[in-house]
Amino acid sequence: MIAPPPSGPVPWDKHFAQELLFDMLRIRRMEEKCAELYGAQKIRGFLHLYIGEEACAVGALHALTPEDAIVATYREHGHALVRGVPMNAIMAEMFGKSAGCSRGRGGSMHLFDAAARFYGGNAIVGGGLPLAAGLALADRMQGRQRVTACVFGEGAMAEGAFHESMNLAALWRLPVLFCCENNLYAMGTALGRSESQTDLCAKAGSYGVPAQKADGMDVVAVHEAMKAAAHQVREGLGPFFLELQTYRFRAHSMFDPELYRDKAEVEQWKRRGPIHTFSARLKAEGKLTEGEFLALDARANAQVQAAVEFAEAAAWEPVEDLLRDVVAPT
Amino acid sequence: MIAPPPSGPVPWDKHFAQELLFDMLRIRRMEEKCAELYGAQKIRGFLHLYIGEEACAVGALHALTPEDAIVATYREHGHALVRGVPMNAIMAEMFGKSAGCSRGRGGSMHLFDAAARFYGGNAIVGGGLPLAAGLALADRMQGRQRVTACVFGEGAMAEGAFHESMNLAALWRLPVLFCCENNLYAMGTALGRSESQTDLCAKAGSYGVPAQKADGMDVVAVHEAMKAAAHQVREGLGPFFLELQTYRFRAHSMFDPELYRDKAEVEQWKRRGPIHTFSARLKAEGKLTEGEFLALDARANAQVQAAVEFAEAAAWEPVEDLLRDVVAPT
Amino acid sequence: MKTSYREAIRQAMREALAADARVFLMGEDVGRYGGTYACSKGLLDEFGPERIRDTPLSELGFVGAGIGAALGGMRPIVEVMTVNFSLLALDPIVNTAAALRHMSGGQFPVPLVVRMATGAGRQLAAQHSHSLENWYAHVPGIRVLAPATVSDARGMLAPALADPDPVVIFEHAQLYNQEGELPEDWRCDICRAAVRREGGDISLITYGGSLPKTLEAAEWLAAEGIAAEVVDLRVLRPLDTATIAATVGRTHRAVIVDEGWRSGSLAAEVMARILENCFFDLDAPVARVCSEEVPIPYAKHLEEAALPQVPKIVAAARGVLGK
Amino acid sequence: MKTSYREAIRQAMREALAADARVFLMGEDVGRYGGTYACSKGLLDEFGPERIRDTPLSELGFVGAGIGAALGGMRPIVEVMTVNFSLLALDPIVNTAAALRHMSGGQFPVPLVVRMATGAGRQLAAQHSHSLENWYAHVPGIRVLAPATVSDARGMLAPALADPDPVVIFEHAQLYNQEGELPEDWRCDICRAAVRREGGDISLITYGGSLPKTLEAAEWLAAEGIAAEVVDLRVLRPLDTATIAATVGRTHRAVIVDEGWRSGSLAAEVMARILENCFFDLDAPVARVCSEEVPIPYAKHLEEAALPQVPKIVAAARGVLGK
Ligand SMILES: Cc1ncc(C[n+]2csc(CCOP(=O)(O)OP(=O)(O)O)c2C)c(N)n1
Ligand SMILES: Cc1ncc(C[n+]2csc(CCOP(=O)(O)OP(=O)(O)O)c2C)c(N)n1
Ligand SMILES: [Mg+2]
Ligand SMILES: [Mg+2]
Repeated sequence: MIAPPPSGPVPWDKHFAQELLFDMLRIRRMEEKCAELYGAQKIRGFLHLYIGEEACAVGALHALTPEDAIVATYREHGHALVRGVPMNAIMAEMFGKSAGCSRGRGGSMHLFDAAARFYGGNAIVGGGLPLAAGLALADRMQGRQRVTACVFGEGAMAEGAFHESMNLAALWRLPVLFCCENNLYAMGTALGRSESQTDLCAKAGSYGVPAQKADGMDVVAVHEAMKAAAHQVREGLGPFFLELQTYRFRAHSMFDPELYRDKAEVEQWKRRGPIHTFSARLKAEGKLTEGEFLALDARANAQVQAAVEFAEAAAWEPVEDLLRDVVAPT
Repeated sequence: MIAPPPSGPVPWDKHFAQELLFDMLRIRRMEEKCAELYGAQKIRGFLHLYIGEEACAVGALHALTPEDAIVATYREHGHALVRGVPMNAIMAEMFGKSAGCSRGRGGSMHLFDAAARFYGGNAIVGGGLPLAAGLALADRMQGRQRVTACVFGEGAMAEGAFHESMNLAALWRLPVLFCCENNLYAMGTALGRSESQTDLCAKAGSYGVPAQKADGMDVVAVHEAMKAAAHQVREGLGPFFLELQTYRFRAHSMFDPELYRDKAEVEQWKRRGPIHTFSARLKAEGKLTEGEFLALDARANAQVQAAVEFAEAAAWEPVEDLLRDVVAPT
Repeated sequence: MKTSYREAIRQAMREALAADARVFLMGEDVGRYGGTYACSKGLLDEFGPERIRDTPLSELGFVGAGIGAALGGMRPIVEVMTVNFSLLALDPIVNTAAALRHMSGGQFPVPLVVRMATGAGRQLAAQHSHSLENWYAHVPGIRVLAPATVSDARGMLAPALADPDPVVIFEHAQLYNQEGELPEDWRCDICRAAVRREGGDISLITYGGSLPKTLEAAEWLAAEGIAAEVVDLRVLRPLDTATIAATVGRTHRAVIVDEGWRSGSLAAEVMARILENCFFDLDAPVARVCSEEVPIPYAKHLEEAALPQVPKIVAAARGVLGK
Repeated sequence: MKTSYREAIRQAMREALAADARVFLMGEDVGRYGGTYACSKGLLDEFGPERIRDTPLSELGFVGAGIGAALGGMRPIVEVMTVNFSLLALDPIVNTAAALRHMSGGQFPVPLVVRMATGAGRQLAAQHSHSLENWYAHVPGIRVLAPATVSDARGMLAPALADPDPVVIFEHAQLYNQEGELPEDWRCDICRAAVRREGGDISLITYGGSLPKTLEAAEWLAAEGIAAEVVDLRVLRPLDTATIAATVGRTHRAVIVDEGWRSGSLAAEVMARILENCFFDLDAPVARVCSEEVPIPYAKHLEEAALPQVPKIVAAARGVLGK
């Protein structure tokens, strides 16, 4: 029942297409390194890899403007990166260094960047949803034509926070783009064992929120859908719900023994992998050569290498500063 | 836009029809007395009158069996009464006496009766919904063919508790009959200002829960709808959502200045009053004479009078027993 | 000028709304209904439905939205009808509002004000009578205020809105009808406790709805020749330990009066601070008068028995004084 | 027999499930995933999906459903992944489970067991590292347990299930991997604190995840010739005041160790009880070692600095002893 790999023409110029491919590679390579660093105990705590889902963040966030806001979850490395949070600052954060984008306070689950309007990094499932409604309310009340994109997993949709936030956003016609990354599992719980209604767009419809699904393994589909959705939201037509159908290739976190799904299922989804399918399409269209691919990949790896070196060399926050930033300094 | 008063034939024998009429009268007379007693400071705290909505409790609860369970709200005098909680015990509760159905601990908002499987009396909006799912789960796990009826207002549907409970009940096919008394207002908030989707049955549908609306001012419509719904739930077809469209004639509570609705609107709805419209229909069909009506009303009033006397005469709980029933005695 | 506590709150909100376009009020029935406790009556007409914003019954949702709006540059006043319902909104308050500045390395302060009614005494029974002030006072990253006087009701909102961090204001439901003299200068220092009555024999330390009872107890004690000093904590987080230590340093004896349930109460924290800071000043064990450990019952005589009352405070003071 | 804390919990659950058809386990990922902390691994195969019931992400809903199921005659064990997420379920726990017996005049006891992980120490940062035990211990109508040993992990569940009232069990996330000797008789009296080490110079009073640290501190102190008595509170509500008073009566000095944030901590309550009951026994102010008042940071060195640690406990004890 798993669809064939994404295929078909890419409606973008070579430059833009390669930019998106490069972002997917940056995420992939960074996270592969993170997994390694976790093994080496350089990174600790919970680490939730996004590997396999890169097309979602890359396709979606490239459809936004710098004035827009992003609210994400604990599986947000990719979103932070695409949004322009420097890889050095992300890596330093995972190392717990003060050069980290959250000064070492947050770690993998709590990446933040005010300049990028990147509002985290929420580790309470569903926690970002009301926040996004509020950010959008602030924009509306201040007459700013901005979009707040709220990224969350399909598991979050069972939470009361989803219900209350969808209703508020729809009732007040707030410019929120609800962006559900449906990777079919919430930890070990398959969608059908968490939702009585597994058509997620139908759920959104019950708030009167227009909804659409897109193939989350296809960066083209994601980007086009997100562009249209963001346009509508920006024009003041109220919130929009976008379901990105995707799959995580790795375990939920580094502690997950993956008892709940078949290896075969994972392998099948890997055939739909966003990086190799997109590369193949670009090559087929002459928008990418193998040499270019290797160069992009090398650049991504070089960034990762540099980020690791940066993080290694970065200073630890002095212990005396433990209580810094609990409240404003007096 | 308000529909014409309920009319048409009553498909019941005279005896049953008069029984339901009598129950509506008992609620009405009891509550009118409660309002008076509130003025006299015999009853204190919050008092939420059900006047105008009697057809809902009466029609619905007569469709259940003694083995079924009821979970209600703070506006539950009527449900308690119809369910068989003695009026004396209800009145004593409102007086705060130890002969009260909750030993004076609960008051108007917290009527309980284990024998009647009447689980309150919840004053947290939406608080009863997960409870009902759990009661139904217990029945299912113990192989009992019972229905748990959960009564709540339309205002509760915006709460996360509604969302989570509907999903749980549907996902697990629990025998819960969700019974929404849509009286158009939650305190001062009209439905359209609290829900982006005001078709409540459509909301229920998004959980895959079958739903139906009925005229909550018409005891016949309520009863027939509830009977069908309860049958389906009892047969193991999973939860059901019933919307009873009704109206409260009085203020939300005794503190409400009613700034949010027109007197004219209230007057129009009063024309749809469940007691006089039902009486008129019965009379038209020869199932009720004016004399019979007066006799029923007199009996209801006599019950109320007796209940007040009982409550007046009842003893106060000794102050030394303050800490009784916090936990099991050791 | 004589004013009610409710009116003082309304004036404070009106002033804030008029002074700063970023300020808005949001909550259940704050608009057309006029507020459950009528605090916002009239404000809808004056400021319109965008700024006096009725919400659906969605405590988690609209408190969370308040946090988002604060992040987006607004200065929301979010009214949660009562602390009882705030149980539904604790996740955003604790996990987001209180933690975000720190968790983001200082990038995202949350200038949010949450107002809620608290306390018992109106026969509203077990689900409407909580005093959970100590829960909130336990949480780093927020400031917790409890106006007990008309003046503080008037004066606390402005500095709370000026605070770049989340502030939770507890208004005791029993105080709304209280009338009092509103001084010319009602400005309030939201860092300091206030000594409401001076006296050298014993310190009675309290806050919120228990202040009037404690002041009355001090009167009773005065009639017995006992000079009680009454301290209104007023700022429940961060606690003003200096003022607590100073009064105990003067009187050497103390009773804490707190409507919270006894175990795990704010009174316990005050006692712990006295034990830490004033052990050698103490002439006697410190006593506390708290609520009995029972979900507050409806019946008037039971409810009264469950709560701190003047005679209990007087008796506790006598006990501490060995009388 | 050597067992891990995790295995002890699993055994206790398996035994309860086998012994009583009314018992079932419900929570997020308790089934196919095997439990976030692997406590329920294998139980799904043994007892099937009706009794090892995976829930959607709906803390409020499934905790509330647990209450309903308890009322309906079942004996649910509801697992909330961690205390952090229990913020979403406080309304049903406090407003219904804890209050229902009283509010209904004794008609509706709620025989529910809620298990949750608590505490920091694994670099999980501000939203996954709370210790809110004192919030729960503040609430009348529930019993609060904190197993700190393999034996208590094994022994507390059965009496908790036998309790006709709601019981909340806090399992410290740092303890799951702890190995220990499981005694033949692991039965546990869920009314009493336990003295884990005897000593006459000072009482170190603690619970949960801080017990191992406190025992280690006692070792250090022993090396300095100081005999510390270590009390494991174990039952956080109702607190066993008698055991607290007895140890302080013996040693005249105390340090409380509690991973909760300092202000409003359970440590404060213990101090208040000591002040109320043992004032004249005390030779020195009581000290407490708690978490710093900060949302727990991710970086290891910062997290460690935020939490109670052996050297801090030792230093506090020395301070109380004037050394
Ligand atoms: C309120 C809450 N409950 C439980 C958890 C534990 N938890 C973390 S991630 C997760 C699964 C979430 O699944 P989904 O929303 O689908 O996102 P995904 O991880 O698949 O990206 C769970 C249960 C949590 N962090 N917050
Ligand atoms: C969680 C919660 N929020 C707010 C309140 C205050 N309140 C009590 S009744 C009510 C209105 C509820 O409306 P609805 O559900 O439509 O029931 P109705 O009163 O109309 O019968 C409100 C807001 C409450 N009791 N609980
Ligand atoms: Mg998922
Ligand atoms: Mg209503």
